[in-house]
Amino acid sequence: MDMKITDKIIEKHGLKIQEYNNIQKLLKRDPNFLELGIFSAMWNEHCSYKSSKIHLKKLPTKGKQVIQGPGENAGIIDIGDNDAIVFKIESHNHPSYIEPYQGAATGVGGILRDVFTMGARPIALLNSLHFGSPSHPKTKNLLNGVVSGIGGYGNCIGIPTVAGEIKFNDTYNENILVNAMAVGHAKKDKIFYSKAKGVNKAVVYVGSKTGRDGIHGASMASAEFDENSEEKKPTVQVGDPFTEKLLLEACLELMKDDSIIAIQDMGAAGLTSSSVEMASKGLLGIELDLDKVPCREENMTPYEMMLSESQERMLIILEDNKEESARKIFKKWDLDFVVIGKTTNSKNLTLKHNKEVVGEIPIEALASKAPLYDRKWKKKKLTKKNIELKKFKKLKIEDALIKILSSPNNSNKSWVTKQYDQMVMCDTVQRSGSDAAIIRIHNKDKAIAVTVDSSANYCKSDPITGGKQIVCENWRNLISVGAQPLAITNCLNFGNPENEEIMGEFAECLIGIKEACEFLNYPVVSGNVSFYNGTNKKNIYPTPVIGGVGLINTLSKPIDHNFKKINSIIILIGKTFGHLGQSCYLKENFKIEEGNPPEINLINEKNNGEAVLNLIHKNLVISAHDVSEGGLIVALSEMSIQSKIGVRIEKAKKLRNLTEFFFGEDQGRYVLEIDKKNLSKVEKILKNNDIFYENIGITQKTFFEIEGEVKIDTNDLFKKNNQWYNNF
Amino acid sequence: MRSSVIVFPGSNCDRDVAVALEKMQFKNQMVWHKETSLPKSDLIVIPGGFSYGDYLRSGAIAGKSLIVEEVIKAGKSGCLILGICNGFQILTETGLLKGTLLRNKNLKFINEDVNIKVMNNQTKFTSKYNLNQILKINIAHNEGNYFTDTKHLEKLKKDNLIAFKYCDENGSTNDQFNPNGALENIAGIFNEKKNILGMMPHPERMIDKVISNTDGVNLFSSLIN
Amino acid sequence: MVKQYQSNSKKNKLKYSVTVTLKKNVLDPQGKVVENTLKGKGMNNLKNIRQGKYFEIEVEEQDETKATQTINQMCEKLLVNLIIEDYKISKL
Amino acid sequence: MVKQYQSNSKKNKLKYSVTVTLKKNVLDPQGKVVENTLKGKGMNNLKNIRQGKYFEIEVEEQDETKATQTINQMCEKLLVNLIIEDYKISKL
Ligand SMILES: Nc1ncnc2c1ncn2[C@@H]1O[C@H](COP(=O)(O)OP(=O)(O)O)[C@@H](O)[C@H]1O
Ligand SMILES: [Mg+2]
Repeated sequence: MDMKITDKIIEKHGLKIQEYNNIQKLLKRDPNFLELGIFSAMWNEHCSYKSSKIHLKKLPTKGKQVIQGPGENAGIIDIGDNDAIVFKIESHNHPSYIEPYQGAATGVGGILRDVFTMGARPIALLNSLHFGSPSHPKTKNLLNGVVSGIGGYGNCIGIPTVAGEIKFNDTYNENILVNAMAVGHAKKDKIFYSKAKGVNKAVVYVGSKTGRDGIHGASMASAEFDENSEEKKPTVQVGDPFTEKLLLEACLELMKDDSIIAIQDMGAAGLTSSSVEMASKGLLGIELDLDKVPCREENMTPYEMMLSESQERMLIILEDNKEESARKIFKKWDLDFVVIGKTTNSKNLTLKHNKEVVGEIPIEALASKAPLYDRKWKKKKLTKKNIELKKFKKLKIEDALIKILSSPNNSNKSWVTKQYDQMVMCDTVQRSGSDAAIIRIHNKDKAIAVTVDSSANYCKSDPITGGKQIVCENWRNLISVGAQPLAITNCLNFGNPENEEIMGEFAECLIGIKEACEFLNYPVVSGNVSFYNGTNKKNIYPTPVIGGVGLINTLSKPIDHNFKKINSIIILIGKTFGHLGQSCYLKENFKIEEGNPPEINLINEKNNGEAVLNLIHKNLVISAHDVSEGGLIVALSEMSIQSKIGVRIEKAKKLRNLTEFFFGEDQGRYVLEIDKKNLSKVEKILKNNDIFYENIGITQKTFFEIEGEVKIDTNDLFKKNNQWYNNF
Repeated sequence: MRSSVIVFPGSNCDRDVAVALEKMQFKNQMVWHKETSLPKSDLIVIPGGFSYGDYLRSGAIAGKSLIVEEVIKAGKSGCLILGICNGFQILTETGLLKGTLLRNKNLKFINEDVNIKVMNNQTKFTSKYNLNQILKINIAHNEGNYFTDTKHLEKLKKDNLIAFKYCDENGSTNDQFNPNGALENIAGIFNEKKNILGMMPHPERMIDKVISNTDGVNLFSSLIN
Repeated sequence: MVKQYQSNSKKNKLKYSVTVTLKKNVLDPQGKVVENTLKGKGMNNLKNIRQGKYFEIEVEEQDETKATQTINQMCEKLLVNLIIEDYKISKL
Repeated sequence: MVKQYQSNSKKNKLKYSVTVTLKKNVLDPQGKVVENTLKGKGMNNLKNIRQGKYFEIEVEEQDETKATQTINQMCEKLLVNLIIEDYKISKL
């Protein structure tokens, strides 16, 4: 009756023969086909973190502000007054490459469930998107599909999509990255976890019915693409944001009292991972009667039910005597609510079908005994090459600037962000387009700031510095809107971990992230790892994505990066050395990706950031912007473009190379717009704190001007910056 | 003044509009779609969102729900009804307002602040605005492309039943400033008796300076009188 | 036994398709964009596209007249916006 | 003369319908909600609804083989998402 398990079948399940032998040992017998499927789902990279765990453990995850670090569905931080912020980022790269609309949509749906399963009402969505070259034949279709999928889901469920990033690079031609982040608000004393407690408690299935979708999606997410990936197509899942909205409201309604012992969304590996996770955390067993699972198709097998990745489903362990009241709530929202099993003290996952036990596996074997690898890794060889400007033909500063501002990577993204509802819920203080979005806590005078960042080129050339840099840039983005950075989530998109160089990129990026997070007291509270990004042995650039959350305690005057008026003083905080290695200047103008990324000086980073925040809190800053890709001149023009207020920048006083000065990507810098009357106060504070700063010019009407070098009408800047997407 | 906000599965601007109503001193009640009678109300609001996922046609399934039968009765007997975005779509599905809202001409969801012009301020909804006043209001929809037959369009114009039109900063209504392709830039219309208003822009998103602006306030304050 | 039951149950079901199209004078923005996109892709012999909806409906009913009656009801009650749309029912 | 010309031009055009449906095991959220709504309205003999798309396409072409070829191309290039949908072309 049962299918014979051959080497081929084992391999098809993404398991190594050695791992299979391990399964036999743990079970003290051969698994049947169903059990094999369950092992394959739990032991794959996506669920077990077998290649990444030992590295992730080194990340700083604690702090006064941390309520829950990694290990739960999402991380939680304390923002005072019994308010907590719940957030996490997750990848949906492979599904989005196969079917961009549904892949991206279900990515959003999945990360939202991680947040509301903890008792939080989602209040913001963010995303980080990496596509191949704009001229690659697939890019346009992928971009269109992903953007409308993200919008389609978020808009329908009614949660504003407020920030993100979109980047293009050949390295993603065959493997795009779609990372979605969700942020929710909960009451600190009303948080829900996934740890089962007590024996004989009802295990309840709620939400949509189970279909044959995404069977083996989790293994797909852990497998490299090759020419045969077409074959994997039928595993695509379709999202239903409407049902998710009902599920969200029903869950939050049920969470008002204390009916729930544990709750867990069914994400990757659906019913399997959710039940195993709850039992494993509670050191209990769980027994499921699969005849009770609500199915969409006829004659679904236990294998299909256990491995289906149908969306919009949750598993709940209920307190005694709460079944009827809970059922009523789900009925009100037209959702399935079925008791499909109970907790046991057997410490086994026991599966029944047609009154027979069809599978029985020790929970331990699936969870804590899952494989764990300390994979070999190689240190990155850093280039010794310095960038010699002389090598390049002299480019006029004005031309180089225009080239950058009109490039796909630096063009205005409103073509994209217009497709997202950014205002629903009416608490969006700052929409996308600035350094970070700001979301008010409903009914309160405080807010959080959120942003996501990545720097694949930096990480590729020097993973440790790159790792540090993204954390710092993320931190800087929050500071620039006046928020105190609190904690991050991270999505680690890498190539094949079985390759020592790739594993080296991973290990070293994490070293960098760890160092920066520790120094800045900016702990990691949640995250996700996506390996095997690449095709046919061509791996993507290491692309860790950092999502940060900061707090704005009083919302009186939110600050953004648009210049506000003419005749203000422009101050540049931080030292400029003119570092052009791995710069946007070289990439966009000469297609050169050479040199090392700019150094990170964590001490300066911290001091400069704290000083800027201090100035903002004292109401001494009218607009602020961090200096990142493209250097000072790009930062300045971004401040001019929306406001259409120009600048007059004096030529650097000391003899400096202007190209290096204006396009260098030295870190730890900010541009501030200061009212003339406050200048002396500002300078005093900066001097007292030993902050290096320069007064570089003033704002003026109409023209974006650098003395003797550049003079462009701000309307033209705007046009150049806004044309690319519209012609795409 | 008492107001009722009808909540359908998939409504998602219900809380937003309730906040606005309460801020303007309405005594507001939320009414779940499965209810069969309406509380006494001077104003009924059908909020924005994606009722029933906007499946089939936006507003279609909600337009056939039980509570909407009550809304229709109330509307016919003169009760004030405001349909915003999905609410406008629902009102056209019920026939309380004529015409229909087709897909945006670019087939994309559009969220942005647009200028609209007050075309008639002699109504209960718009009396606090000046005629031709230009408001900056957020839109967020997939299907806001208003369409109706020529005969009805003539009637809308003749009887002054167009509430708002999309326009540029100076009030000129042209194709370039028509975000979704709506016929004659129409952003909102009244029924014949002018007790029912359907509009695509979201006035409830424009009541708070910290978030946006306060151009939506006068719509609610017109109603409270 | 089992077989007989199955064939019986099959007989009890009838399947129909319903196509819903926008009335002639109603603007079809979707169709227009699709048409332009295809023309942009070099499909020059394309004359005209109109987009509509399609439903496959199974009813538990033996009597065809009754079945089409039911389907007609579904169309008029919900599936079709008679002000702007026409529909056609066919047996599958 | 005029008549002849007209009939000629008519001959030059062919009209097809394309129905696009979701593949068998793919979730159809729309269909499901529509189905539940109709059942809620008392249509108890309704067994199942799946929703799809419908296109009416006119091409300027005399040769039927060529015409269906073109339409096939349109489907694969734009109208149909082959990963989750199937389609069928019929002559009208
Ligand atoms: N890069 C990372 N940094 C920190 N925590 C991580 C990282 N990757 C995964 N985690 C944590 O590991 C746990 C399992 O993650 P995941 O399998 O993605 O959860 P889920 O099943 O809810 O989608 C979560 O608590 C997550 O926050
Ligand atoms: Mg989860």
